[in-house]
Parts: sequence; C-alpha cells; structure tokens
Amino acid sequence: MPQSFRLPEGGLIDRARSLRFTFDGRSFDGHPGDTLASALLANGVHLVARSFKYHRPRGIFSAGAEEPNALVQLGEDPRTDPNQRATQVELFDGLSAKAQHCWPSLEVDFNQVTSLASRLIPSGFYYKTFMWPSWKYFEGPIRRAAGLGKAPRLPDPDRYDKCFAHCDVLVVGGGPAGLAAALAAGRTGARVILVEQDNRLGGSLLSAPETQIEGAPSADWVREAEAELATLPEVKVLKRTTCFAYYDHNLLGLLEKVTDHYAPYDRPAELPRQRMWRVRAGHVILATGAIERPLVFRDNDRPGIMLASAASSYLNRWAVKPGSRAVVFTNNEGGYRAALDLKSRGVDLAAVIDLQLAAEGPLSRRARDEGIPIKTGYAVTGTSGHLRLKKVFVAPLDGAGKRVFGGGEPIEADLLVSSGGWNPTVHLFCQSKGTLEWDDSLACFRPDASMQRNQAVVGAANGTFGLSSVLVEAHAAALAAADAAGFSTGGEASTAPTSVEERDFLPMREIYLVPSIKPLGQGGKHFVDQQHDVTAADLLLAMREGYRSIEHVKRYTTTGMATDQGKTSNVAAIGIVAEHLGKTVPEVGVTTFRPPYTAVTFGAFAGRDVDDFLDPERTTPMHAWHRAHGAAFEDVGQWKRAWYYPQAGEDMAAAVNREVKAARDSVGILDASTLGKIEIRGPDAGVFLDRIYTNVFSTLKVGRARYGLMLKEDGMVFDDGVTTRLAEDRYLMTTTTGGAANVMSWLEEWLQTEWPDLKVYLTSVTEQWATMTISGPNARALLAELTELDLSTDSFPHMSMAEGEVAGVKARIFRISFTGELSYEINVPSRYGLAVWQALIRVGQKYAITPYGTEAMHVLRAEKGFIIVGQETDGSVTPLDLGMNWIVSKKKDFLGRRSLSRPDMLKADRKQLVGLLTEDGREVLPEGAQLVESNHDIRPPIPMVGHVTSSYWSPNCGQSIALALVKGGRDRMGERLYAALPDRTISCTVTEPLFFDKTGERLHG
Amino acid sequence: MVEDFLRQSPLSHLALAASGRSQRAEEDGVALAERPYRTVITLRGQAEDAVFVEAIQRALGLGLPRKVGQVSGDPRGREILCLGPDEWWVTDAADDAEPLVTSLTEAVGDLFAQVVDTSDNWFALELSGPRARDVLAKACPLDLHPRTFGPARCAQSLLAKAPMTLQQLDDTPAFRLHVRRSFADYAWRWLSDAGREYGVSILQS
Amino acid sequence: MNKRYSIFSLARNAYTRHEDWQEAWRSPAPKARYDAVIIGGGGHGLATAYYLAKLHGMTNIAVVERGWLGGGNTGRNTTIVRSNYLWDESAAIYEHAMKLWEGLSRELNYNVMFSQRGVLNLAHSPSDMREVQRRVYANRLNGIDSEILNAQQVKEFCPQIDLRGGGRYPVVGASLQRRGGTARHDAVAWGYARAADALGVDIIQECPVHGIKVVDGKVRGIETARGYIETPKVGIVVAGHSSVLAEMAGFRLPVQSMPLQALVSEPVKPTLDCVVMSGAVHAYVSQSDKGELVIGAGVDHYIGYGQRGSQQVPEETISAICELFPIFRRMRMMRQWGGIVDTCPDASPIIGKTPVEGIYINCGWGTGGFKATPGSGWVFAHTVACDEPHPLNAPFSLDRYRTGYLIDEHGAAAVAH
Amino acid sequence: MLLIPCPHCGPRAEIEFSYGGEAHIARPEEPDELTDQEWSDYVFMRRNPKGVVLERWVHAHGCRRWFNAARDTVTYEILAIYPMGQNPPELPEPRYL
Ligand SMILES: Cc1cc2nc3c(=O)[nH]c(=O)nc-3n(C[C@H](O)[C@H](O)[C@H](O)COP(=O)(O)OP(=O)(O)OC[C@H]3O[C@@H](n4cnc5c(N)ncnc54)[C@H](O)[C@@H]3O)c2cc1C
Ligand SMILES: NC(=O)c1ccc[n+]([C@@H]2O[C@H](COP(=O)([O-])OP(=O)(O)OC[C@H]3O[C@@H](n4cnc5c(N)ncnc54)[C@H](O)[C@@H]3O)[C@@H](O)[C@H]2O)c1
Ligand SMILES: Cc1cc2nc3c(=O)[nH]c(=O)nc-3n(C[C@H](O)[C@H](O)[C@H](O)COP(=O)(O)O)c2cc1C
Ligand SMILES: [Zn+2]
Repeated sequence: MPQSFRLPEGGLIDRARSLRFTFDGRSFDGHPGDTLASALLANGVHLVARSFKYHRPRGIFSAGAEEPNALVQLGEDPRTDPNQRATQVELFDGLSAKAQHCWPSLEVDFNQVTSLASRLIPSGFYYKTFMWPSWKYFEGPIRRAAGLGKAPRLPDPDRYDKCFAHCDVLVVGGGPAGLAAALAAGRTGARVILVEQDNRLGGSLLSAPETQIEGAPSADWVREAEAELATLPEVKVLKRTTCFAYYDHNLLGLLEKVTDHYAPYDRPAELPRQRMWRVRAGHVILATGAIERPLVFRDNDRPGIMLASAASSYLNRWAVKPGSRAVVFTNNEGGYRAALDLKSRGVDLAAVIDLQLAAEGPLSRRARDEGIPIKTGYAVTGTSGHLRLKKVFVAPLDGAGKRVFGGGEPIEADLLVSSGGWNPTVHLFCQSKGTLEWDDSLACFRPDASMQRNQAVVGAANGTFGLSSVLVEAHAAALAAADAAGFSTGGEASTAPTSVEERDFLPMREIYLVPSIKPLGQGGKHFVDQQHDVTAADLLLAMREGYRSIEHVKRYTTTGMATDQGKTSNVAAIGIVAEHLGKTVPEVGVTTFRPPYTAVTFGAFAGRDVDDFLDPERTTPMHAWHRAHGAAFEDVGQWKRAWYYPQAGEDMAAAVNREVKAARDSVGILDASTLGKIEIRGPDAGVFLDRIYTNVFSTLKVGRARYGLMLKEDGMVFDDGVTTRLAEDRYLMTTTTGGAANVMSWLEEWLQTEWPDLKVYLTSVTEQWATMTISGPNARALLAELTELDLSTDSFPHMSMAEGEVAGVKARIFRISFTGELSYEINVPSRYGLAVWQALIRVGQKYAITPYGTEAMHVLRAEKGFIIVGQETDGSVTPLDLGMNWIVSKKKDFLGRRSLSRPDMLKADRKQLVGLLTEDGREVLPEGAQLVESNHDIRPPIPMVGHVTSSYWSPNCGQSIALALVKGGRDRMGERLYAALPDRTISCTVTEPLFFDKTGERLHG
Repeated sequence: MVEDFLRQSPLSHLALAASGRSQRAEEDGVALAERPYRTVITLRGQAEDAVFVEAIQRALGLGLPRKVGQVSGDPRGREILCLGPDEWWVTDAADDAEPLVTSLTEAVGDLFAQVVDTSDNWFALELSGPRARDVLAKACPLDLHPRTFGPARCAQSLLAKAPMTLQQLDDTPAFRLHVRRSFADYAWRWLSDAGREYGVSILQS
Repeated sequence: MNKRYSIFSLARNAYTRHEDWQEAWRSPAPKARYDAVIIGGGGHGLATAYYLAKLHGMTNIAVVERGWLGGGNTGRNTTIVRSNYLWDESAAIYEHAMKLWEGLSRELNYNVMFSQRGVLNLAHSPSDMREVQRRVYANRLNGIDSEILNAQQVKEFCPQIDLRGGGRYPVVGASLQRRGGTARHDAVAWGYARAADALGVDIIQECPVHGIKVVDGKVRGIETARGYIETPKVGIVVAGHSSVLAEMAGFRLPVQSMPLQALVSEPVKPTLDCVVMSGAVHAYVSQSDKGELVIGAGVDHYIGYGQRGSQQVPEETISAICELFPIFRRMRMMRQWGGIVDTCPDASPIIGKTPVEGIYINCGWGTGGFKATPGSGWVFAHTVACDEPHPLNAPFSLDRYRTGYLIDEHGAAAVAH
Repeated sequence: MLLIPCPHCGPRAEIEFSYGGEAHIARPEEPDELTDQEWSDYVFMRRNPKGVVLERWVHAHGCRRWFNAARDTVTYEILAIYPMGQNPPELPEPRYL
C-alpha cells in the first residue's frame, strides 16, 4: 500500500519525484518536501519508537522541534546519528532510519517488562534501593537499560564549519511575524539576518493554506516576501538554521544544516556538513511562534495520539492523513481547527470532546454547522490499543473538572488529537534572562521584562495570536529596531501587511490533569513528559516526599530533562504541581531555560578547530632543517622544538648521550629561536627593570648581559632569562619559551597601570630573530671562521654582546651559556636563520658539529645545576628556595620582595633545591619521584621530604644526576634519602646542585 | 646586502612559487598569496608630542595617523598603520628595512620613542576576491562590512587562534593579514581550508 | 521517624501505590533561636549539619537555604570524585572524603550512586608525564590508590580515546585512580538533608540570609527572609556567595566568584565507562547512568554571578572532546549551564575560623569541591562544634595568606575536578 | 561572549581581551612598612561584589591598552569604561542578594 495515507492533492511536496527510504529495514516512498515523519505517516506507519523507561510503543506526536516521541537512529556507522526527531529530518533519497532503544524489535520489545514492573520503579526508586551490598552490582544493568540511541563507534568523517556574523537586526523565526519583521527592517537598508529552522519560510502559515494576507492566499504572500528579501542586498536569509542559543550582549548561536538534507551521493565534497554561526546582533527580534500544549489524560501516549496542530500540519502541508477515524480532544477553540481540517480532508471525524462547558467561538460554530459531533463538558478518560490507538473512552465531567461520571464510553478511532492551548516559544527570550509573566486570559507564560538591550519579541512568541495583530506588531518592532540602528524609512511611513483578524483563540478551560474513571496511577498512566515517561502520579509522589520546589520536582522525576527539554510538557507539569500545592501557576514558576533550543552537534561547536587546527603549531625558521634531519619534536607551549636527532639505529637515550657529549667535547648547535625577546627602550628602562627583576639592571654596562629572575607579587618565581643592555636607554630581554607572552603582558601591565610615569616602551621581537646557540670547546674556533669579529675573551667576554656579520649576515651575538661551555648565541633576522644555520653546520663539519635538541640541553644545564622555570619551580618556589639569594637584591624594592619575608618563607624546612646522586650511579631516578627519609617498609601515609624535579643520565659525569626540592635540603648535604617508587626504592645522597666543572673553568674556555 | 638566495619565507616548504598563478581564477571565490620580506617597522612614541609627530612626518613623507585603525599612505608602497594610541607600524614595499630604520631612528633621536625592525617578526598574507570576507568571518570576530571597515583601515584581532593585524587594501576586497612568523604555516593552511568551499586560487608572491 | 529505604520498603509501598511515603525532610518554620545555624543548603552545608548532629550531638541547629536544597554548585557539577591530589594537606582531606564516600549510601540510607569506575588524568607531553609521576608517587606514599598508565594501557582501559589526540595532543600516558568515579549530585544533597532531618536538624528552604548581626566582634544572629534568628554559631557554606556573606559579617575573603560551565549530550547507550580528564586540553567527560555524556568546561576568568558563562568556553571544551574522542563528534549537546565557583589564589579551600567570633567559613572549593563534600562537612562540623579546626583542615586556614603557607593545587589540578 | 567597548578600538569581542581583576589597587609605596596582614591584603584580598565591580581589562589581541570598566556582575552589563588612573564615574548601585 504505497503512501496510502497520502491525499490526492495539496501539500507542499513535489509529487513528481519519489524518494526511496527505509525505516527499520522496510522500504517506503516519499516525496521531496516530506519529513521522515510525514513520509512514515503517508505510509500508515505510526509506531516508530519505544519510550525511555517503560518501553511503551510510541508514535509521531508533533510536526516539529517539540517532538518528544519519534526519535530514531539515522544512518550507519560512522555516519550514524542517534535520537533524531523524525519530525525534523528532511527526507532524502536513500535515507535509512532505525528504531532505537528496543530489543529484539520495535513491535516486540522484551524490555517492555519494565512496564509491568512499573509499580516498583516510580520516580526516584534508585535513590531508595540498590545500596546493599553495593551499587556497583546494579549500576551496569541500569546503565544498559538507560540511554536512547547508540553513539557512533567510528570517528566522524564529516567536516564542520564555524563563522562569525554581524547584523543590525537579527530576526529569529520565518513565520508571518518574522517575515514581516525582516521585510520591514530590510527595506530600510539595515543589515538583517533572518533565520528559520525549517527548510521553508512561512511558519504556521504553511499549515493554514486558507489564511489570507493583503487579500491573497498567505502562501502567495510568503512567496513574494521571500522573493523580495532575496532582492535586498543587506538581507541574509538562512533556512534550515536553528537559533539555538541567546548569550550575553546579543550574541546568538545558530546551527545551519548545510548538507544533511542531500542524498549522500549528492553532498558536495567542498561543503561542510553543518555550520555554526555566532551572530552579534545590534537588535534582536524573536518571532519564534508558539508550541501547542497537549492535554494530559490517561494513556495519552499511544501511537495515533498527537497534537491537534500537528494533525493540521500533516493534512495541509504534507497532504497526509494521520488516521482514518479521529477524535479531537480540546479545552479551547483551537481544537476545532483541526476538526475542520480533518473533516474537510476526508478523515472520519468521530467526535470533538471539549472540556469547556460550552463552545461558542467561530470555529466551533462552523464545526457544529458542518455536523461534527461535539461533546462539551466531556473528557477523554482513557485509550486502548497496543501498537496503535484503537479506542478512546470519553465521559462527562463534573462542574469542578475534578471527576468524571460513568465508566467511559468507547469510541473507535485510530487518531486522537489534543489541544490544551498554546505556549509562546519563549526559550530564547528566557535564555537571555528575560522574565515571564503569566497571562490569565491566554493561560500561558509570555515575555515580561527584557534583560538584554535592543530586544523585541513579536507574534505568537509574544502571546499575540491574531494574524493581523501579529503582522502589525512585527512590523512596528522591526521599524523601531531599524530606526534605533540608524536606518529610517526615509520619511514615508511604511505600513504593516494586513490580514483579516481571526479570533480563533478564545479562553480555555484550564485543566492540567484530566480526571479518569480510576484514581490517578491506577490502571493506566497519565504521561506528562512522554520522552522520560514521567507521569502525573510521579509528580504527585515527588511532592508527597517533600520535593516541592519545581526544580526539585524536575530533578526528582526528571520531567523536562529529556532531549526535547519538555517543550510540550513543562507547562502541564507546572500546572499539575500548582494544582496539587494549591498555588497559582506563576507562583510555582518555570525551571531555567538553557541553551540549546534544540540539540547541537559537537562537531559544529568544534568547527575546523580540530586535528592540527586545535592549537596552532608554531615553528622556527630552521624547522624544515630539523625535519629533514630526522628530529623528534617536543611541544613547548605551542612551539615545536627539536627534541633530539636520532641517527640510524639510535634510540632516544643513545641520541641524547651522543649530543650531550658532543657539546662538551667539541661543539654542538641548538635552535633557540623560541626564546622570548623583548626590546625595551626609554630613559627609565633601567629603573623599570630594577623593579621587575630581583636583581639590579640599571648598573649594567652597555654591551653587557645579566641573568635575571622575576617574581609574582606573592614572591614565587615566575620567569627568568638574560637581559642585555644594548645602549644607555635600550635593553633586550629574553624570556623562557613558554613564558614569553605572559612576561610581555606582565611588563605592559605594570607600565600602563601602575607606573605610567615611567618612560619605557616595549616591543616584542621574539620572531624577528632566529637564534642558534653553538656550545662547546670549539665554539669559538667555529664562529671565527664565519665572522670577522674579535672573539677573544678580552674584547668579547662572557656575558657580553657584539654585533657583526656571521656568514655574511648581520647578527647579534651573545656570549652567554646555558650549558656551562663556551657558548655563543647567534641571532640573525629570521629570514636568514636557515641559511646561517646551514653555514654553521657546513663549516662545523670539521669540528664534528652536532645539532642537539632540548633534551640534551636539559641534561647539559642539569649537569651545571641550572634551573628551568616550570620544572624546578611550580608556582610555590621562591628564589631563596632555589638557593639563589645571590640574585636577590637587598638594596632595592622589586615585585614580590615583601612576600619573601612572610613567616612561612623563612622557615628552615621549606623545600630547597639540591642535587641527588643515586647510590648505584647507573640508576636514573624517575622525575617526580618522592623522597622519604627511611627505607623501612612502613605503612602510609609515609612522610615525604621532597621530590625529584629533573633527572638524567649524565654521560659527562658517567652516572645519573638529579635535581630535587627537599625540605631543609641545604642542611642535608651528604644525607641519605630514598626515592620510594611503587616497585622499588632507590637510595641516593643529597649533594650540591652542581655536578660538572664545579669551578666553571670551561665557561671561560 | 646579503645574497637573495640566502633568505627564506616561512612558507618556503610549501614551494608556493612553483604552484601559484598570476591572478585569481574566475571560478574561485578567493585568492591567497604570501607577501614575505615587506618592511614592517614598529614605532612607539607620544602622539601628543608635536616634535615627534613632525619628525616622523618629515622622515616618511606621510602623515602620522592618530586614530587607532587608521592607515595613511599607499598600501602597495609605504604606509603607516595606527595600532595603538602610541604605537604604529611603518610598512614599506622595500625588502630591506635598514635604510628606513636608520632614518626613523635618526628622526626620533633622543625623544621618548622606539623604532624597532619587526619585518621578520611578522608575516603577511593577502586574501582577496569576492568571498574574502566570508573566509575571514570564519576566523575573525571583526565586523568587516563595508559600512564599518574598508580600505585605509586596519585592525588587530585574531585569525582563528593566531593574533593578527588586518588591513584592507582595496574594494576587491583584498586584505593583508599579518601574523607572527611562527604562525605562518598555521594561518596559510587554515585559510586554504576555510576557503575551500568557495574555491581558492594561489597566487605567486 | 523516618522510614528506612530498601527494596522491601519499595515493594511495600508499591503495594499501597506509593501513597504512604513520608517526606524526605520536614519543612519547619524557623525557630527563634538555634545552637548553630549553617547558612547554605548545598552538599557541604547539609553534610556539616548531619555530622554536627550525628557526631557532635548538636541537634538544635538549622540549615538555612536561600532557594532549594542543592540548587547551588552541588546541583550543577560534573560529579567527579577522586582523591589523587598532590600536596599532603589536600590528599589527606580528599582521601578522608573518599573513605566516607565509600560507605555513604548505606550510612545515609540514600543511594548516592557512588560509582567507582576509575578516573583517568591524561598526559600529553613528557612534562605532563613528569607531573603525573610526581602526583602518583606522592599519592601512593599517602596511601591513595593511584597508578601510572602508559599510552597502551590507557587504550586498554578506555578504548574510546584516540591516542593520537587528533594529532595535536597525543596521549602519552595517564594517571588512574580506580577508586575515583562519580556520584549522583542531587542525591548527595537530598541524602544528607534527609539524614540530618531525621536527627532533628531543621532544614529551612526559600529563606535567604540578608544580614548577620555582629556585636563586639561576636556573632549574635542572622537576618533572614523569614525573620531574625538568634544563634551563637554561624557556619557559612555558600560557595559562590561567600564574599557576599562575609561582607555581611564584616570581613574579607581572598575569593573570586567566577562562572564555571558544564554541559550534557543527549543520552545514548553506554559508550564510556570511566571518567576522563585532560588538563592540557581543558576537558573532562564521563557518562551518567542515564546515558548523557557529562562534560565540564572551563571557567570564565572574570567575576560573574549570572550562573551562566561565555559562549567560547564550552566551544573550546567541545573541540577538545572532539579531539580526544573523534567518535563523539556527531553527538549533540542537549543542555549547557553554569555555576558560580568560589576560587582562591592557591586553588585550595578555606575551612576554619574567621575574624568574627562564632562565625566559621567553609569556602573556596572552586571548581572541585563536590568530591570533598563528606570530608568537608565532617571537618567543618568538628570546627564549628569544637571552636577549633580539626588537624585535617587546620592547614586550610584563612590565615595562610598572611603567613604564606599556600597549598597551591593549580599545577596538579589544572582542571580541578 | 561579551562585547567590550575598547576606548581605542570600539566594541570588540571578549575573546580579544584579557581580564585584569579589580581596579584601583595601588601598590604600596613602602612595602617594608606594612605588616604581613596588610601586605597579604594587598596581594590577595579582592572585592568580589554581586553588583557593580570596578575592574581592569586589556585589549590583548588589539591595541594592547589597559583600561578600567564598571560592570554589573549579575547582568554582565558594562556600565562604563574609563582610563587607567581615573576615578570611576557616578554609577547606580544595584543590590542583589
Ligand atoms: C559546572 C561545575 C562543575 C563542577 N564539577 C565538579 C566535579 O566534577 N567534581 C568536584 O569535586 N567538584 C566540582 N565542582 C565544584 C563543586 O560543585 C562545588 O565545589 C561544591 O558543590 C560546593 O558545594 P557547596 O555545598 O559548598 O556549595 P553549593 O552547592 O553552591 O551550596 C551553597 C548554597 O548556599 C546558598 N546560599 C547562597 N547565599 C545564601 C544566602 N544569602 N542565604 C542562604 N543561603 C545562601 C546557595 O543557594 C546554595 O544552595 C563543579 C562546579 C561547577 C559549577
Ligand atoms: N491558536 C491560535 O490562535 C494560534 C496559535 C499559534 C499560532 N497561531 C498563528 O501563528 C501565527 C503566528 O505567527 P508567528 O510568526 O509568530 O509564529 P509561527 O509559528 O508562524 O512562526 C514561527 C517560526 O519560527 C521558527 N522558529 C522557532 N524557533 C526557532 C529557532 N530557535 N530558530 C529558528 N527558527 C525558529 C519556526 O520554525 C516557525 O517557522 C499567526 O498567524 C497566528 O494566527 C495561531
Ligand atoms: C550530572 C548532571 C547531569 C545532568 N543531566 C541532565 C539531563 O539529562 N537532562 C537535562 O535536561 N539536564 C541535565 N542536567 C542539567 C540540569 O538540568 C540543570 O541544567 C543543572 O542542574 C543546572 O541548573 P539550572 O540549569 O536549572 O540552573 C544535568 C546536570 C548534572 C549536574
Ligand atoms: Zn583596543
């Protein structure tokens, strides 16, 4: 029976083309324009899902974003998507969907036993049991029973995109309100973005073909509006785009589905799957419409039960009969629209059951005139039918609406639609912290006060339901926004589009919990939150147990916490709670609206910031050389630094040993370009540095360099480096690789905020210079071959700087050393870095020049006991702890100084930097090893006296060496300590933190 | 003067010169080109000091823009970008910054000011074509609409996760993007990827 | 008297259609005077009240909560529980909490769903690994279970992780605390409330405190929305609002209140069996029993009482999750929210006496205090009852900022959850 | 993501800025004269108001200039910006509990 429920004509579908798709293995046809839901209904498929907790059979409940039931698993791994709302999935050729959360099949789901045991598992049952013997025995099965669809198992092959956008007016919602607003604002020349989650503009008009705007069918108006918007150069219309979040300062998040609606073979490879927009809007107009509220009656969840407006949508927009024989259940005039639609499109209308005592509106009158049987003052007391609705039971209500009379008269029907009024879609408004008021006449929450500037809510979202009022309101709001943004209509007043006001929304009879023939919870269930299987009885139980705040009710029962976030259920839940507590609905209040409006793909949040774009990789001018020479790289902040250069057959240890030895035996070369560099100029530069560093720089001679230490105001070491005086009023500071940006900001902060009187300018030149360090006894000989400079110690002593040419390139050369060897740090403009490096390597061949990486550098400096900030320090170490009192000036104030004299800083048992030598010199302590005083096996907690910060095999010392921070370490020289590891204990001796060339002869080479 | 062949663009590993075209292909929405070796001198000084302002103007033959985001001069020749209330870039088509550095240094003399050659600290890319704004919108939170930005304007911001100085060159629109040299490879690849949906022509520099 | 919860009581009540369940706690009107008042009905405040009543015999006490129990950070955290902290002082207090967690459901007769499924802290570089080692070695000497895993072992323990870390953040190893895991946030507040109520503690909701009466440096009582309450002892346990209450009492705190965000995905069948944290990429994730991926994002670095946060923060976190778990890129965010975390300069809490006699403060837990809930309540009850800190919380005094005895957990807790 | 009005560059996205904490904390002229308590107050104690906070921001990925701002920590509205070294303008004092 292909598409046997498709009406012969009408609808916004392309009947000329058929699309083949499968649901749960069965093949069906639909048309372009269909959603998965409309196509299933066209084929008479109502059963599409099982519920979360009780595994009840569920059908298609709505026609849009609010769908609680019809969640399906789309596609196959790796492109599988769980929990997709069939009502929002656009049909494409070859679509394949499966039912989820059922076993072995949708029709026969064994898990339905939970339904039988439902009495044992009311809300919150898990808090009351499973404690004995332990939760761990129960957690596994419970986890497996929970969840809905399945996460993909394979990595997602798709790409996502992200962008920023700016506009004068952002209009959310492409219904009549949104269209009118976009047109009005767009015509003024303002920059407008209109977003609509659907693939078509028109909103509720798409389901109401008979309405007229400006004297023509509304469909024509929509078409013309869309056409006109396309001609306005400053207007952008985004369809298939959901505004999911409203953040502070009018930043809104949009999710655009770019290719999801194409058949897989049609998806353009260059396009992302989805795109996230972050729109900064001058003004925001929310025209998000309203969502119909279902009635809560017994067994209100069977396939074949849906919202009244959804039935109209399926009939009118998709030309699908949602059933053969229908009952309409309503508490307001709106239900009659569905009744009239159903009747006129050939559905057998069994009855309208109206909670109201009388129905007197224009639609109900028309319904009566058309001979539709109407029972006012009646309620639906229950339903039957397992996999599809079979019967509806109805009975008369008492005057108070609390009880029904009689046993319930059955009516055969396979479709039951209900209308309990409308909830303005205030989600985005509330996300932006707008407050709500309860409108008694409309019985709904509508926007009250805005908490964002330049914001308006119009149309049904604002509780304005009459079409002509909607158009007027939207038009006015848009003009006001455009005007405030500096765009006017140019004098001539533009008029709002007109329509005949339809007063089809009359007061309703507010009954949030429809009574049944049996007490609540007996012989059936009144579902409030269908997706989470929360019933009215659950809500009452929660309140009985003391969970009375609506927030507690929500969390105890989980109502509104499912993927639909309670779009159709929250107000009913609040109504039931209010009724039970004897409060008004606004007194109970709403729970917090949070982003997203509908769920957003993680991939879209990440956009292209994945894989190697997650974080930039910064590279030095010599990077390509390191790569070509087989370097292994280490990440230091965002930088890629050459770590070591293994030669054929070498492991890391062998390579590092070779590099370390070469630097001491002949000459090594290191790429040090990543060091931070800051040019400092001004008459107060020296004074400034004196305040920043613990030691004095104002007395430094021009051409000379000095090592300095910086502290934060809490006295803890923050960065270190060598600073050189280039001229009387010019210095060049170097910082650690990782600290460069922080130091620059730190300096600027002090200059701009605390010492604006100091005349100092700073400019970062980190990447202006390629820096290569040659180190070792042959460093001077090597350099001499490439420069004319006089390299003798007399004219170029340790800790000084010279300018000259190296390999024909103008260079700054610093004679400073982080290895303890005679070293030159050669700086050339980055564009020449590689050339000079290659020249040094070429000429260095005769000295067997050896490139060494950061690991060898670490070993070399550890042999000399030089610290590395971030390794020997961790934000809790002072210069005194490091034994660097020599660098802490007593004569002047500097940042952090006062902190050093606080009582705890002076304690003798503070952790202090020492060296460690293992008893067995071949044994290398693991870094991070904790030190204890005794190796007797005692039970934890075992007091620790310190830890190893750095530890290496030192080929130059012929044994392992380590640096450590040890409590009162300086008084422990020669003491024995033990590194207590999980599998062994290593004994070692405390020494000075200096292992090689203790007199420092080599430095002066 | 150092031999030309000694110098390297940070994108030399991509061998762009070999693959590049001379102009944007008709069907491509954007074109991308590297612009290495332009002179970029960072200038700091007191805009309220008339002596300083005059000294600079005399040395460069260009007015010193005073409002952050303003640019004076010729984007393809010599220009001054105002980056901060006391910070400018002097950029120049010349690939040797030294003469300009020298004349600026002399011009400021003992004034409280700073002249630093940062030509190699930065790396410039040019992005042009009808979709150039769309590509930038993926990376950068600035509003580049012609009503708020345009030729003779510059701004500092972010290019995805890299700090960037952006300037618009003309109404094509064409933009020049400066990132720190170490981010060159990241920025290039990022933009090529982001432009993919519109088509990217690679131009010779 | 409270009826005990058990499978039998559940069955019995099923029979009577759950009509006979008692209130989990009473809702009494505040008395004019209490022996002590705890301000703040989060997990820490309720636990304090419970232990005051249970261990210190103080039953004429009240918990005063501005809104609904557990509505603060207790009800909005990512529920990670672990005790593998670096410094001895921290390790001791968090491990004390861990031991209490292990018996908590039965002690409270309320299933807090404490699930010891293991917490992985990933290392992405040699220097991360060095920190991991330092912490694990210290943990073990402190008697805390903690292991070092290499990359392969990480893969075995949590096969869902992409060891390449998308290329940029390869996983080189991890620390693992097997006893770590998660607990149901709401249940912790409710379980303590119910147990405290059973011991006679008055739990007063919807009752904001708006003034603290201090005379001659001594506390006399508190002004609340429901009237003045006289009391000689006040315990302030209000997390993000600590500075607001301190100001009422006239003293200052080194605390900054900042937005911290979290989010959940749509629920899916079990796909992740442990807790995974990565400081380097600022992400931590676990899967709840209901099926959502629960993901913690970073803090905004500025003060904010809005209980929300900046949009770019979750964006970064989700990018990181996509990096570690490319299989989750198609998962969808269902809800995001924020809390107000009270952060201290050294990322460690303040638990102890204040400059005002009779006022005690328990705050500064920042981004990571849920795991401490039982231990924090336990030591704070001691402090309030005995008017002096327990040895476990003595190091966490307010005075440490003066002396410099900071307990800097930044490094070890780059993401402190 | 806030939209922060840089005094030099105009309104810019929050991601271009860094936060600098409470404004108007003057570094003591003579740290040695202070007691430990006074010094620690300077280093660690910061106002943390639920209401209007006077704070510092720097346009880190822009003009790199520091400036002061007055911001409501509940609504996040930026009520004023003013240069370093200047006193804050008269502002409303919203009270939140
Ligand atoms: C997003 C997020 C993720 C986190 N993840 C983790 C995690 O994974 N693991 C972990 O260990 N920790 C985590 N934390 C931290 C943890 O949540 C908190 O440290 C902990 O819950 C604090 O508990 P509390 O009881 O002190 O505070 P709260 O639960 O915040 O309770 C304080 C109470 O004080 C009340 N109050 C405030 N002002 C007043 C007043 N004037 N009068 C009366 N009452 C008042 C509040 O309403 C509130 O209920 C996270 C926090 C957040 C926000
Ligand atoms: N019973 C009634 O009287 C009743 C009830 C509801 C609506 N209506 C009619 O509805 C019309 C109201 O027009 P309207 O324009 O205010 O509402 P609408 O429902 O026609 O349009 C709202 C549009 O916003 C879109 N939308 C909602 N949230 C979105 C989001 N987050 N992102 C992107 N798009 C989103 C929807 O898809 C829809 O197209 C009137 O014609 C009114 O008569 C009548
Ligand atoms: C561990 C955890 C799991 C959560 N799971 C869900 C969930 O499944 N569905 C949901 O809607 N919200 C879930 N939430 C979020 C809450 O709904 C809520 O957003 C959070 O408690 C903060 O409260 P607020 O949003 O009301 O301010 C969860 C929260 C936590 C802490
Ligand atoms: Zn700026």
